[in-house]
Amino acid sequence: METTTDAAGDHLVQRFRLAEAPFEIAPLRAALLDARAGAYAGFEGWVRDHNDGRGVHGLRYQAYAALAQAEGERILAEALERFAIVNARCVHRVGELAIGELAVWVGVSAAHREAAFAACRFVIDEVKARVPIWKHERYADGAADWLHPDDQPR
Amino acid sequence: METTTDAAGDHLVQRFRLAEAPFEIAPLRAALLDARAGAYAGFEGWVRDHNDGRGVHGLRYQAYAALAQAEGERILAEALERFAIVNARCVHRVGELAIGELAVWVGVSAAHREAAFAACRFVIDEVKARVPIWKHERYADGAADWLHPDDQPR
Amino acid sequence: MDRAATDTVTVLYFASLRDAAGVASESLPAQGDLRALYTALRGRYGFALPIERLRVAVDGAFARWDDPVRAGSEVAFIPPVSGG
Amino acid sequence: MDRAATDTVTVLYFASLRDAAGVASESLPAQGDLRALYTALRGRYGFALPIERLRVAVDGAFARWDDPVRAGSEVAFIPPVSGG
Repeated sequence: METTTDAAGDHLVQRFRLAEAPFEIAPLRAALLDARAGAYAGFEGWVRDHNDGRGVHGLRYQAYAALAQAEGERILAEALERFAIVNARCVHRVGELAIGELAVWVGVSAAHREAAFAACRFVIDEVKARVPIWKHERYADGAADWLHPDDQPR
Repeated sequence: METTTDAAGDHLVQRFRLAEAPFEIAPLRAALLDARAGAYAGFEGWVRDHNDGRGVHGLRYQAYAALAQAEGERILAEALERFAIVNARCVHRVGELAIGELAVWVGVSAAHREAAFAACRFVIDEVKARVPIWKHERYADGAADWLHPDDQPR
Repeated sequence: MDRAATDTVTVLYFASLRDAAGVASESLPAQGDLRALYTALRGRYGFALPIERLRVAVDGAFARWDDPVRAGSEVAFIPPVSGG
Repeated sequence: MDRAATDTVTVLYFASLRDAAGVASESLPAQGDLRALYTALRGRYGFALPIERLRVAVDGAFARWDDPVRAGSEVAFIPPVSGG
Protein backbone atom coordinates (compact mmCIF):
# COMPACT_ATOMS: atom_id res chain seq x y z
CA MET A 1 0.00 0.00 0.00
CA GLU A 2 1.00 3.62 -0.30
CA THR A 3 2.36 5.61 2.58
CA THR A 4 1.24 8.88 4.05
CA THR A 5 3.24 11.41 5.97
CA ASP A 6 2.09 12.72 9.33
CA ALA A 7 2.49 16.24 10.71
CA ALA A 8 5.94 15.42 12.08
CA GLY A 9 7.07 14.21 8.67
CA ASP A 10 7.24 10.54 9.69
CA HIS A 11 6.27 8.07 7.01
CA LEU A 12 3.29 6.05 8.15
CA VAL A 13 1.96 2.88 6.64
CA GLN A 14 -1.51 3.30 5.19
CA ARG A 15 -3.60 0.70 7.00
CA PHE A 16 -7.07 1.86 5.93
CA ARG A 17 -8.12 2.36 2.36
CA LEU A 18 -11.24 3.27 0.39
CA ALA A 19 -11.57 1.26 -2.83
CA GLU A 20 -13.55 2.59 -5.77
CA ALA A 21 -13.58 -0.81 -7.51
CA PRO A 22 -13.55 -4.49 -6.49
CA PHE A 23 -10.27 -5.44 -4.80
CA GLU A 24 -8.36 -8.68 -4.24
CA ILE A 25 -8.06 -10.02 -0.70
CA ALA A 26 -5.09 -12.34 -1.35
CA PRO A 27 -2.37 -9.65 -1.54
CA LEU A 28 -3.83 -7.85 1.48
CA ARG A 29 -3.77 -11.06 3.52
CA ALA A 30 -0.25 -11.85 2.25
CA ALA A 31 0.98 -8.49 3.54
CA LEU A 32 -0.08 -9.57 7.04
CA LEU A 33 1.89 -12.83 6.99
CA ASP A 34 4.70 -12.66 9.52
CA ALA A 35 6.93 -15.30 11.09
CA ARG A 36 6.00 -13.91 14.53
CA ALA A 37 2.29 -14.28 13.85
CA GLY A 38 0.60 -17.57 14.66
CA ALA A 39 -2.95 -16.33 14.23
CA TYR A 40 -4.90 -14.46 11.59
CA ALA A 41 -8.50 -13.31 11.96
CA GLY A 42 -10.38 -11.92 9.01
CA PHE A 43 -13.77 -10.34 8.49
CA GLU A 44 -15.64 -9.65 5.27
CA GLY A 45 -18.90 -7.80 4.80
CA TRP A 46 -20.83 -8.83 1.68
CA VAL A 47 -23.84 -7.25 0.02
CA ARG A 48 -26.87 -9.33 1.02
CA ASP A 49 -30.02 -9.82 -1.02
CA HIS A 50 -32.17 -8.54 1.85
CA ASN A 51 -32.13 -6.15 4.80
CA ASP A 52 -34.71 -6.15 7.59
CA GLY A 53 -36.90 -8.47 5.55
CA ARG A 54 -36.84 -6.26 2.44
CA GLY A 55 -35.43 -7.54 -0.86
CA VAL A 56 -32.32 -5.59 -1.88
CA HIS A 57 -31.26 -5.31 -5.54
CA GLY A 58 -28.04 -3.41 -5.04
CA LEU A 59 -26.43 -0.60 -3.17
CA ARG A 60 -24.05 2.26 -3.30
CA TYR A 61 -21.64 3.60 -0.69
CA GLN A 62 -20.85 7.29 -0.48
CA ALA A 63 -17.94 8.48 1.66
CA TYR A 64 -16.54 11.74 2.94
CA ALA A 65 -13.21 10.49 1.68
CA ALA A 66 -10.78 12.77 3.54
CA LEU A 67 -12.37 12.22 6.93
CA ALA A 68 -13.11 8.53 6.27
CA GLN A 69 -9.43 7.95 5.53
CA ALA A 70 -8.30 9.80 8.65
CA GLU A 71 -10.86 8.12 10.91
CA GLY A 72 -10.12 4.67 9.46
CA GLU A 73 -6.41 5.14 10.13
CA ARG A 74 -7.19 6.24 13.68
CA ILE A 75 -9.22 3.07 14.30
CA LEU A 76 -6.42 0.80 13.07
CA ALA A 77 -3.86 2.71 15.14
CA GLU A 78 -6.13 2.26 18.18
CA ALA A 79 -6.39 -1.48 17.49
CA LEU A 80 -2.59 -1.75 17.40
CA GLU A 81 -2.35 0.08 20.72
CA ARG A 82 -5.14 -1.81 22.52
CA PHE A 83 -4.47 -5.40 21.45
CA ALA A 84 -1.38 -7.60 21.33
CA ILE A 85 -1.43 -7.85 17.55
CA VAL A 86 1.26 -7.79 14.89
CA ASN A 87 -0.58 -6.00 12.10
CA ALA A 88 -4.04 -4.92 10.90
CA ARG A 89 -5.60 -3.63 7.68
CA CYS A 90 -9.03 -2.58 6.45
CA VAL A 91 -10.40 -1.77 3.00
CA HIS A 92 -13.91 -0.40 2.43
CA ARG A 93 -15.60 -0.17 -0.97
CA VAL A 94 -17.33 2.97 -2.20
CA GLY A 95 -19.52 3.36 -5.29
CA GLU A 96 -22.02 0.89 -6.79
CA LEU A 97 -22.06 -2.70 -5.48
CA ALA A 98 -24.06 -5.71 -6.65
CA ILE A 99 -25.47 -8.54 -4.50
CA GLY A 100 -22.66 -10.79 -3.25
CA GLU A 101 -19.93 -8.18 -3.75
CA LEU A 102 -17.36 -7.55 -1.04
CA ALA A 103 -18.15 -4.30 0.80
CA VAL A 104 -15.54 -4.30 3.54
CA TRP A 105 -12.55 -6.42 4.54
CA VAL A 106 -10.61 -6.50 7.82
CA GLY A 107 -7.49 -8.59 8.46
CA VAL A 108 -5.50 -8.90 11.69
CA SER A 109 -2.39 -10.94 12.48
CA ALA A 110 -1.22 -11.70 16.02
CA ALA A 111 0.87 -14.14 18.02
CA HIS A 112 -2.30 -15.65 19.53
CA ARG A 113 -5.88 -16.04 18.41
CA GLU A 114 -7.52 -14.23 21.34
CA ALA A 115 -6.02 -10.88 20.38
CA ALA A 116 -6.52 -11.49 16.64
CA PHE A 117 -10.27 -12.08 17.09
CA ALA A 118 -10.73 -9.21 19.57
CA ALA A 119 -8.91 -6.69 17.37
CA CYS A 120 -10.72 -7.81 14.20
CA ARG A 121 -14.06 -7.39 15.93
CA PHE A 122 -13.01 -4.00 17.31
CA VAL A 123 -12.01 -2.71 13.89
CA ILE A 124 -15.21 -3.66 12.07
CA ASP A 125 -17.38 -2.39 14.96
CA GLU A 126 -15.59 0.96 15.05
CA VAL A 127 -15.52 1.33 11.26
CA LYS A 128 -19.28 0.79 11.14
CA ALA A 129 -19.84 3.24 13.98
CA ARG A 130 -17.38 6.03 13.18
CA VAL A 131 -16.19 6.17 9.59
CA PRO A 132 -18.20 8.63 7.46
CA ILE A 133 -19.53 6.21 4.84
CA TRP A 134 -23.20 5.97 3.93
CA LYS A 135 -25.13 3.12 2.36
CA HIS A 136 -27.85 3.72 -0.23
CA GLU A 137 -30.00 0.65 -0.85
CA ARG A 138 -32.20 -0.06 -3.86
CA TYR A 139 -35.10 -2.35 -2.97
CA ALA A 140 -36.97 -5.02 -4.91
CA ASP A 141 -40.15 -2.88 -4.70
CA GLY A 142 -38.47 -0.03 -6.59
CA ALA A 143 -37.84 2.18 -3.54
CA ALA A 144 -34.38 3.37 -2.55
CA ASP A 145 -33.07 4.91 0.64
CA TRP A 146 -30.08 6.18 2.54
CA LEU A 147 -29.47 4.25 5.76
CA HIS A 148 -29.05 6.48 8.79
CA PRO A 149 -29.17 4.12 11.76
CA ASP A 150 -30.90 5.37 14.89
CA ASP A 151 -28.09 4.64 17.30
CA GLN A 152 -25.78 7.20 15.73
CA PRO A 153 -23.87 9.24 16.62
CA ARG A 154 -22.50 7.67 19.75
CA MET B 1 -15.71 -31.25 -1.06
CA GLU B 2 -16.70 -34.89 -0.97
CA THR B 3 -19.75 -36.15 0.80
CA THR B 4 -20.13 -38.79 3.46
CA THR B 5 -23.15 -40.88 4.31
CA ASP B 6 -24.50 -41.09 7.83
CA ALA B 7 -26.04 -44.12 9.54
CA ALA B 8 -29.48 -43.28 8.15
CA GLY B 9 -28.10 -43.12 4.62
CA ASP B 10 -28.46 -39.36 4.30
CA HIS B 11 -25.78 -37.64 2.28
CA LEU B 12 -23.96 -35.14 4.43
CA VAL B 13 -21.66 -32.40 3.29
CA GLN B 14 -18.10 -32.85 4.51
CA ARG B 15 -17.35 -29.71 6.48
CA PHE B 16 -14.12 -30.76 8.18
CA ARG B 17 -11.11 -32.04 6.34
CA LEU B 18 -7.53 -33.14 7.08
CA ALA B 19 -5.07 -32.00 4.39
CA GLU B 20 -1.81 -33.85 3.82
CA ALA B 21 -0.39 -31.01 1.70
CA PRO B 22 -0.70 -27.21 1.48
CA PHE B 23 -4.22 -26.16 0.43
CA GLU B 24 -5.74 -23.07 -1.19
CA ILE B 25 -8.07 -20.91 0.90
CA ALA B 26 -9.75 -19.12 -2.03
CA PRO B 27 -11.98 -22.00 -3.19
CA LEU B 28 -12.93 -22.84 0.41
CA ARG B 29 -13.95 -19.24 1.04
CA ALA B 30 -15.79 -19.12 -2.29
CA ALA B 31 -17.86 -22.14 -1.24
CA LEU B 32 -19.15 -20.12 1.72
CA LEU B 33 -20.33 -17.17 -0.40
CA ASP B 34 -24.10 -16.95 -0.25
CA ALA B 35 -26.56 -14.20 -1.18
CA ARG B 36 -28.14 -14.59 2.28
CA ALA B 37 -24.81 -14.07 4.03
CA GLY B 38 -23.72 -10.54 4.84
CA ALA B 39 -20.82 -11.52 7.07
CA TYR B 40 -17.82 -13.82 6.83
CA ALA B 41 -15.37 -14.49 9.66
CA GLY B 42 -12.20 -16.43 9.02
CA PHE B 43 -9.40 -17.75 11.16
CA GLU B 44 -5.99 -19.06 10.14
CA GLY B 45 -3.35 -20.66 12.31
CA TRP B 46 0.18 -20.28 10.94
CA VAL B 47 3.42 -21.95 12.04
CA ARG B 48 5.32 -19.43 14.15
CA ASP B 49 9.09 -19.18 14.49
CA HIS B 50 8.82 -19.47 18.28
CA ASN B 51 6.72 -21.03 21.03
CA ASP B 52 6.96 -20.08 24.70
CA GLY B 53 10.16 -18.19 23.98
CA ARG B 54 11.85 -21.11 22.22
CA GLY B 55 12.96 -20.85 18.60
CA VAL B 56 10.99 -23.26 16.39
CA HIS B 57 12.46 -24.55 13.10
CA GLY B 58 9.48 -26.57 11.91
CA LEU B 59 6.79 -28.94 13.00
CA ARG B 60 4.77 -31.94 12.13
CA TYR B 61 1.15 -32.78 12.88
CA GLN B 62 0.06 -36.35 13.46
CA ALA B 63 -3.65 -37.23 13.52
CA TYR B 64 -5.84 -40.17 14.41
CA ALA B 65 -7.52 -39.58 11.08
CA ALA B 66 -10.78 -41.52 11.50
CA LEU B 67 -11.61 -39.99 14.87
CA ALA B 68 -10.28 -36.54 13.91
CA GLN B 69 -12.59 -36.50 10.89
CA ALA B 70 -15.61 -37.59 12.98
CA GLU B 71 -14.89 -35.16 15.82
CA GLY B 72 -14.22 -32.28 13.40
CA GLU B 73 -17.56 -32.89 11.69
CA ARG B 74 -19.28 -32.97 15.08
CA ILE B 75 -17.79 -29.59 16.01
CA LEU B 76 -18.99 -27.98 12.76
CA ALA B 77 -22.45 -29.52 13.17
CA GLU B 78 -22.56 -28.12 16.72
CA ALA B 79 -21.57 -24.67 15.42
CA LEU B 80 -24.43 -24.76 12.89
CA GLU B 81 -26.88 -25.69 15.67
CA ARG B 82 -25.68 -23.18 18.25
CA PHE B 83 -25.17 -20.06 16.14
CA ALA B 84 -27.29 -18.26 13.54
CA ILE B 85 -24.84 -18.97 10.73
CA VAL B 86 -25.27 -19.96 7.09
CA ASN B 87 -22.26 -22.24 6.66
CA ALA B 88 -18.94 -23.26 8.22
CA ARG B 89 -15.83 -25.16 7.15
CA CYS B 90 -12.51 -26.17 8.67
CA VAL B 91 -9.36 -27.70 7.18
CA HIS B 92 -6.41 -28.85 9.31
CA ARG B 93 -3.00 -29.76 7.94
CA VAL B 94 -1.19 -32.95 8.89
CA GLY B 95 2.44 -33.93 8.12
CA GLU B 96 5.52 -31.70 7.95
CA LEU B 97 5.07 -27.92 8.00
CA ALA B 98 7.64 -25.12 7.65
CA ILE B 99 7.63 -21.72 9.41
CA GLY B 100 4.88 -19.51 7.99
CA GLU B 101 2.84 -22.39 6.57
CA LEU B 102 -0.88 -22.54 7.11
CA ALA B 103 -1.74 -25.12 9.80
CA VAL B 104 -5.49 -24.67 10.17
CA TRP B 105 -8.22 -22.63 8.49
CA VAL B 106 -11.78 -21.91 9.67
CA GLY B 107 -14.39 -20.02 7.65
CA VAL B 108 -17.93 -19.08 8.70
CA SER B 109 -20.65 -17.21 6.81
CA ALA B 110 -23.69 -15.69 8.49
CA ALA B 111 -26.34 -13.01 8.02
CA HIS B 112 -24.71 -10.89 10.73
CA ARG B 113 -21.19 -10.46 12.08
CA GLU B 114 -21.94 -11.30 15.71
CA ALA B 115 -22.79 -14.92 14.91
CA ALA B 116 -20.01 -15.24 12.32
CA PHE B 117 -17.35 -14.21 14.85
CA ALA B 118 -18.80 -16.30 17.70
CA ALA B 119 -19.05 -19.46 15.60
CA CYS B 120 -15.58 -19.02 14.10
CA ARG B 121 -14.11 -18.67 17.58
CA PHE B 122 -16.11 -21.68 18.81
CA VAL B 123 -14.85 -23.89 15.98
CA ILE B 124 -11.14 -23.13 16.41
CA ASP B 125 -11.40 -23.43 20.22
CA GLU B 126 -13.15 -26.80 20.01
CA VAL B 127 -10.86 -28.12 17.28
CA LYS B 128 -7.84 -27.29 19.40
CA ALA B 129 -9.40 -28.89 22.48
CA ARG B 130 -11.07 -31.98 21.05
CA VAL B 131 -9.76 -33.14 17.68
CA PRO B 132 -7.09 -35.88 17.99
CA ILE B 133 -4.20 -34.08 16.28
CA TRP B 134 -0.77 -33.74 17.87
CA LYS B 135 1.98 -31.24 17.20
CA HIS B 136 5.65 -32.22 17.15
CA GLU B 137 7.98 -29.23 17.27
CA ARG B 138 11.65 -29.11 16.25
CA TYR B 139 13.54 -26.42 18.15
CA ALA B 140 16.45 -24.17 17.23
CA ASP B 141 18.57 -25.87 19.92
CA GLY B 142 18.20 -29.26 18.21
CA ALA B 143 15.61 -30.68 20.61
CA ALA B 144 12.18 -31.88 19.47
CA ASP B 145 9.03 -32.67 21.37
CA TRP B 146 5.39 -33.67 21.21
CA LEU B 147 3.09 -31.05 22.70
CA HIS B 148 0.66 -32.48 25.24
CA PRO B 149 -0.89 -29.42 26.91
CA ASP B 150 -1.64 -29.69 30.62
CA ASP B 151 -5.26 -28.65 30.44
CA GLN B 152 -6.30 -31.73 28.47
CA PRO B 153 -8.53 -33.64 28.48
CA ARG B 154 -11.38 -31.39 29.53
CA MET C 1 -15.86 25.27 -3.99
CA ASP C 2 -14.62 28.80 -3.39
CA ARG C 3 -11.91 28.21 -0.77
CA ALA C 4 -10.12 31.39 -1.80
CA ALA C 5 -12.89 33.69 -0.67
CA THR C 6 -12.21 35.12 2.75
CA ASP C 7 -15.80 35.79 3.70
CA THR C 8 -17.42 32.49 2.73
CA VAL C 9 -17.51 28.90 3.96
CA THR C 10 -17.75 25.80 1.80
CA VAL C 11 -20.47 23.39 3.00
CA LEU C 12 -20.37 19.70 2.04
CA TYR C 13 -23.52 17.55 2.00
CA PHE C 14 -23.64 13.75 2.15
CA ALA C 15 -26.24 11.01 1.77
CA SER C 16 -29.81 12.17 2.51
CA LEU C 17 -28.62 15.74 3.10
CA ARG C 18 -27.11 15.84 -0.39
CA ASP C 19 -30.32 14.52 -1.92
CA ALA C 20 -32.37 17.15 -0.06
CA ALA C 21 -30.01 20.03 -0.86
CA GLY C 22 -29.69 18.97 -4.49
CA VAL C 23 -25.99 19.82 -4.48
CA ALA C 24 -22.87 18.11 -3.10
CA SER C 25 -21.41 21.38 -1.85
CA GLU C 26 -21.97 25.10 -1.94
CA SER C 27 -20.34 28.33 -0.84
CA LEU C 28 -22.18 30.35 1.81
CA PRO C 29 -21.50 33.48 3.86
CA ALA C 30 -19.42 32.70 6.95
CA GLN C 31 -21.35 33.89 9.99
CA GLY C 32 -22.51 32.62 13.39
CA ASP C 33 -21.66 29.18 14.74
CA LEU C 34 -21.99 25.73 13.17
CA ARG C 35 -25.27 25.07 14.99
CA ALA C 36 -26.86 28.20 13.53
CA LEU C 37 -25.54 27.29 10.09
CA TYR C 38 -27.15 23.82 10.15
CA THR C 39 -30.39 25.21 11.59
CA ALA C 40 -30.62 27.76 8.77
CA LEU C 41 -29.86 25.15 6.11
CA ARG C 42 -32.33 22.67 7.61
CA GLY C 43 -34.99 25.38 7.29
CA ARG C 44 -34.00 26.08 3.68
CA TYR C 45 -33.80 22.47 2.42
CA GLY C 46 -36.10 20.62 4.83
CA PHE C 47 -33.45 18.19 6.07
CA ALA C 48 -35.21 15.37 7.95
CA LEU C 49 -32.36 14.84 10.41
CA PRO C 50 -32.36 16.91 13.61
CA ILE C 51 -29.02 18.31 14.72
CA GLU C 52 -28.86 15.81 17.63
CA ARG C 53 -28.36 12.99 15.13
CA LEU C 54 -25.51 14.65 13.25
CA ARG C 55 -21.86 15.30 13.82
CA VAL C 56 -20.02 18.17 12.21
CA ALA C 57 -16.51 18.36 10.79
CA VAL C 58 -14.39 21.35 9.78
CA ASP C 59 -11.51 20.96 7.34
CA GLY C 60 -11.59 17.18 7.66
CA ALA C 61 -11.63 16.92 11.48
CA PHE C 62 -14.57 16.56 13.84
CA ALA C 63 -15.66 19.87 15.38
CA ARG C 64 -18.11 21.21 18.00
CA TRP C 65 -21.47 22.77 17.13
CA ASP C 66 -20.52 25.82 19.19
CA ASP C 67 -17.46 26.51 17.05
CA PRO C 68 -17.76 29.67 14.95
CA VAL C 69 -18.05 29.31 11.19
CA ARG C 70 -14.60 30.31 10.00
CA ALA C 71 -14.31 32.08 6.64
CA GLY C 72 -12.35 29.98 4.13
CA SER C 73 -13.03 26.72 5.95
CA GLU C 74 -14.81 23.57 4.72
CA VAL C 75 -17.74 22.40 6.83
CA ALA C 76 -19.25 18.91 6.52
CA PHE C 77 -22.45 17.77 8.20
CA ILE C 78 -22.15 14.07 9.07
CA PRO C 79 -25.43 12.12 9.13
CA PRO C 80 -25.54 8.79 11.03
CA VAL C 81 -23.07 6.56 9.19
CA SER C 82 -23.92 3.18 7.67
CA GLY C 83 -20.73 1.69 6.26
CA GLY C 84 -19.67 -1.91 6.70
CA MET D 1 -3.28 -55.03 12.20
CA ASP D 2 -4.97 -58.36 12.77
CA ARG D 3 -8.65 -57.35 12.90
CA ALA D 4 -9.75 -60.84 11.86
CA ALA D 5 -8.46 -62.52 15.01
CA THR D 6 -11.27 -63.11 17.48
CA ASP D 7 -9.11 -63.20 20.59
CA THR D 8 -6.95 -60.13 20.06
CA VAL D 9 -7.31 -56.35 20.12
CA THR D 10 -5.49 -53.86 17.89
CA VAL D 11 -3.92 -51.03 19.88
CA LEU D 12 -3.04 -47.71 18.18
CA TYR D 13 -0.39 -45.36 19.58
CA PHE D 14 -0.04 -41.67 18.80
CA ALA D 15 2.47 -38.89 19.45
CA SER D 16 4.64 -39.47 22.56
CA LEU D 17 3.04 -42.88 23.15
CA ARG D 18 4.04 -43.98 19.65
CA ASP D 19 7.62 -42.81 20.21
CA ALA D 20 7.80 -44.68 23.53
CA ALA D 21 6.20 -47.88 22.19
CA GLY D 22 8.33 -47.80 19.05
CA VAL D 23 5.36 -48.97 16.95
CA ALA D 24 2.25 -47.26 15.56
CA SER D 25 0.04 -50.23 16.38
CA GLU D 26 0.19 -53.79 17.61
CA SER D 27 -2.06 -56.77 18.22
CA LEU D 28 -2.48 -57.85 21.84
CA PRO D 29 -4.57 -60.43 23.74
CA ALA D 30 -8.07 -59.07 24.49
CA GLN D 31 -8.60 -59.27 28.23
CA GLY D 32 -9.73 -57.08 31.13
CA ASP D 33 -10.90 -53.49 30.73
CA LEU D 34 -9.35 -50.54 28.91
CA ARG D 35 -7.91 -49.14 32.14
CA ALA D 36 -6.05 -52.38 32.87
CA LEU D 37 -4.80 -52.51 29.28
CA TYR D 38 -3.28 -49.01 29.46
CA THR D 39 -1.80 -49.67 32.90
CA ALA D 40 -0.08 -52.81 31.63
CA LEU D 41 1.24 -51.06 28.53
CA ARG D 42 2.44 -48.08 30.54
CA GLY D 43 4.44 -50.52 32.67
CA ARG D 44 5.86 -52.21 29.58
CA TYR D 45 6.82 -49.05 27.61
CA GLY D 46 7.29 -46.47 30.34
CA PHE D 47 4.67 -44.02 28.98
CA ALA D 48 5.13 -40.70 30.76
CA LEU D 49 1.43 -39.80 30.64
CA PRO D 50 -0.79 -40.98 33.55
CA ILE D 51 -4.19 -42.37 32.60
CA GLU D 52 -5.92 -39.23 34.01
CA ARG D 53 -4.46 -37.19 31.16
CA LEU D 54 -5.65 -39.52 28.38
CA ARG D 55 -8.89 -40.34 26.68
CA VAL D 56 -9.57 -43.67 25.06
CA ALA D 57 -11.41 -44.56 21.85
CA VAL D 58 -12.70 -47.88 20.54
CA ASP D 59 -13.35 -48.37 16.83
CA GLY D 60 -13.14 -44.64 16.16
CA ALA D 61 -15.48 -43.43 18.93
CA PHE D 62 -14.66 -42.20 22.43
CA ALA D 63 -15.10 -44.93 25.09
CA ARG D 64 -14.95 -45.32 28.89
CA TRP D 65 -11.97 -46.71 30.74
CA ASP D 66 -14.28 -49.24 32.46
CA ASP D 67 -15.37 -50.72 29.11
CA PRO D 68 -14.11 -54.28 28.57
CA VAL D 69 -11.48 -54.87 25.89
CA ARG D 70 -13.50 -56.46 23.09
CA ALA D 71 -11.75 -59.01 20.88
CA GLY D 72 -11.50 -57.82 17.28
CA SER D 73 -11.82 -54.14 18.23
CA GLU D 74 -9.39 -51.27 17.63
CA VAL D 75 -8.34 -49.33 20.73
CA ALA D 76 -6.67 -45.92 20.58
CA PHE D 77 -5.15 -44.10 23.52
CA ILE D 78 -5.57 -40.35 23.03
CA PRO D 79 -2.89 -38.15 24.65
CA PRO D 80 -3.68 -34.46 25.27
CA VAL D 81 -4.21 -33.00 21.81
CA SER D 82 -2.29 -30.06 20.36
CA GLY D 83 -3.73 -29.29 16.96
CA GLY D 84 -4.51 -25.80 15.70
